[in-house]
Amino acid sequence: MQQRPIPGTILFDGAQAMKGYALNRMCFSFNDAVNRAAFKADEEAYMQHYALSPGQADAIRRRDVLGLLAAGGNVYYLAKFAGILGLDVQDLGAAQTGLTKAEFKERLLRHQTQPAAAHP
Amino acid sequence: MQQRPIPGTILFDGAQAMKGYALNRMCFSFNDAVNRAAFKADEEAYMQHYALSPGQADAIRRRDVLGLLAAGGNVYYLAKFAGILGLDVQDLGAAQTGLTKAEFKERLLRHQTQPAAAHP
Amino acid sequence: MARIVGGLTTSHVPAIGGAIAKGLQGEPYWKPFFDGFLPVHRWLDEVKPEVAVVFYNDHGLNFFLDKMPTFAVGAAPEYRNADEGWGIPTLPPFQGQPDLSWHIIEHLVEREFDVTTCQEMLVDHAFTLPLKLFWPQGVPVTTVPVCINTVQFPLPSARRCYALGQAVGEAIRSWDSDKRVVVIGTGGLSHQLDGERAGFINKPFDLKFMDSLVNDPEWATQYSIHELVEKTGTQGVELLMWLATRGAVPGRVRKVHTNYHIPISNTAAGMMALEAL
Amino acid sequence: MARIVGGLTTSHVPAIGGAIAKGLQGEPYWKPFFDGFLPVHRWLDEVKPEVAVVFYNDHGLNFFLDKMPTFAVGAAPEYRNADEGWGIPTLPPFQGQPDLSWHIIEHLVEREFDVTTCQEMLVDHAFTLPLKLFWPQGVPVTTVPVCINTVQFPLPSARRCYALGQAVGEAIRSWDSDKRVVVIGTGGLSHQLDGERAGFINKPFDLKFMDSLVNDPEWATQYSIHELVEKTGTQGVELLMWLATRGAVPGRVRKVHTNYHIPISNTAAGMMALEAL
Ligand SMILES: [Fe+3]
Ligand SMILES: [Fe+3]
Repeated sequence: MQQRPIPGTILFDGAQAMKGYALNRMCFSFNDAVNRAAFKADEEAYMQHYALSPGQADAIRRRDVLGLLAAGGNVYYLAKFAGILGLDVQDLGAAQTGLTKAEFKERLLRHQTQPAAAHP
Repeated sequence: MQQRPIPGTILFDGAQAMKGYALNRMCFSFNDAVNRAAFKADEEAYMQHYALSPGQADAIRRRDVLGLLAAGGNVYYLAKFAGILGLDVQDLGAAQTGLTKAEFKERLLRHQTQPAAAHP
Repeated sequence: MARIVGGLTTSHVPAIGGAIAKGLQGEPYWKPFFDGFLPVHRWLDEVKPEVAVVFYNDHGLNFFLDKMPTFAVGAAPEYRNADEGWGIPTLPPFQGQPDLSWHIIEHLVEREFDVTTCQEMLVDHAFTLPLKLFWPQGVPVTTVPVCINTVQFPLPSARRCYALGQAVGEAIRSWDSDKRVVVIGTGGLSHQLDGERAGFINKPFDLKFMDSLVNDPEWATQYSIHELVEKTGTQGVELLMWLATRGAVPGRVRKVHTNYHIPISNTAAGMMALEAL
Repeated sequence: MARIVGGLTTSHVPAIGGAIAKGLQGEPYWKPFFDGFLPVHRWLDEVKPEVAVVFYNDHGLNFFLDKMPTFAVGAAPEYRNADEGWGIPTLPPFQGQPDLSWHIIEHLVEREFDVTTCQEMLVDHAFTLPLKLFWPQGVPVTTVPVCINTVQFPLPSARRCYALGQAVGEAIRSWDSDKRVVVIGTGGLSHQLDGERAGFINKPFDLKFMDSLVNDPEWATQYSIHELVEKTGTQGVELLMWLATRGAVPGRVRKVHTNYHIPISNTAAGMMALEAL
């Protein structure tokens, strides 16, 4: 099913889900504080336990959000990794758009003045 | 949804599923050999851990298959409890029908001569 | 037979949990959001629902990709909240209404919805926070959670979610009980957390969508999931919960109150209270 | 596009695993059962399927009542067998065919089947033993498991399962591949393990049902689940897998071979091989 791509957007479909399984499984484990502590204590051992691919491990090491998405990460599970780093969704937004956090927030605010009547 | 009862048959529906949750959860754990060993080592402690109701615990103690079904047990999970006891499905059949195992097998065999053409 | 008093919909951003825990409801950032709920509190004091059926989407707390259901219905005596990994306070358990759960499950399977039945189910911020927003003084309702997959594509279509809502509504109205039931849908409105398009918001679409729920509830079912992502963002598709809610409250409705505020976190925060007529 | 070569159905009693492990295929008790597969082995040598889509029901290995799906589709690179609690030998993993899995999942959701997607999935005797029965020398096919709930009521209706099969068949035939695919359904025929009615068998119904699958495949969809339990026993409803299989092999079929033998364990053991025309 070919559909026109949405710029700046990766849909988490079967292809992504297959690619990202190990990474997402690791991030799902971060629901548990014990696992978050284990990751922080030894990131490399923890990633090895979940059998991350070299590309996934590298993106984790570099805290590279776009890289993690490209490697099959799903935003709902990656959010738990962001939690470990103490990042909120606006930090993530800034990181992915190349803006500072202040600029990113400013951009969000500008949406307030979108005209209501424009064609949806 | 009232439907005519089927004699000698309890359908594992929502009411049974609610009643039997703790019992079935315990039996589901018996997929794992470590858990089977733990049960065998101390049945009472194991049942307490899974918070069985008094009636469920009693039916387990008495190896009472019909009692376990009445207490919300599901045959697919109870089969794993039967596995611990070394019972096969014909032992269970005999126990539930009040026959000896030989009589139960004999009854199964008699179905060979059911006429094929009878109205289904 | 049970009676549906109306439908409530709201965004469910995790940060709301922090704001409630820290008592920031009156701060300039939060006030326009929390104030939107005040008229709804008054309405709820009048209609006094006793049970809430809640359409929400799990964010990786209860479901993982090893077993990812399209539609999941809770059938537990209580639903526990749990750590989601980022430190918003864990709330005490919410009471279930298992007899209604099973009645809904039986009706849905009869209507050819292939649900996953959950006799144990952890509920995340998408379930818990809206209940705290609608009932800040303490949640007086028992609950039935209905979870719709927005994690992994393919997602169920808008039309399918609306039909799910209709079937849930039929089930509630045929439940042998004299209880008053409110239907709640949580999520949306437009936002996108991931990718270079993060921060995307579409105010014109959101307002049109909110408007449609009052008098033209099937309007959004014209769009494919792909189109909805395009128009509302990867997380904007959570509007499926709003659609299911409106499907469950059939016929004409009275708009009790609506609110729309940009932004809460990265989200265009919307809220609607619709009374069944 | 891929081609469906035909459908295979068989009972899947756990004791078969013990008989295979101990090499009892020639014993008087087992010979009438195992001999039924010999003509099918010859047919499979001719048509050489490369992929098997397997409709089966889980018996409490992979799914518990905390998350019990109506329909679950495997999407894993391999499927592991595991201890089911009663000591039949655990078999080595079976290879998946994830691209077909996802193609089926996408098609099913588009056709409004609300499947649960499983990127990890333990498979029990109902999946493993039929593959060993059809390919005793080693299983040459990759696999896609499709699991139908027979554990907890409400079960999907016979009509719904037949429709599921039809949609799976459409998906296979629109899969962009030149592979030969066989559809397998495991379970039944009439038997009941639980209650005072344990040991129930209905030979006339079984034979009529097997007959119907050749030329009148929708015949059994006239019955409700309740009626099917009445006529075939609490575990006899596993015939839903046979119905789904026949739904996936549309149009006319040629009967390659059938076998029916009472009893294996408590079960009326049936087997059919149908070639797509
Ligand atoms: Fe959300
Ligand atoms: Fe079976």
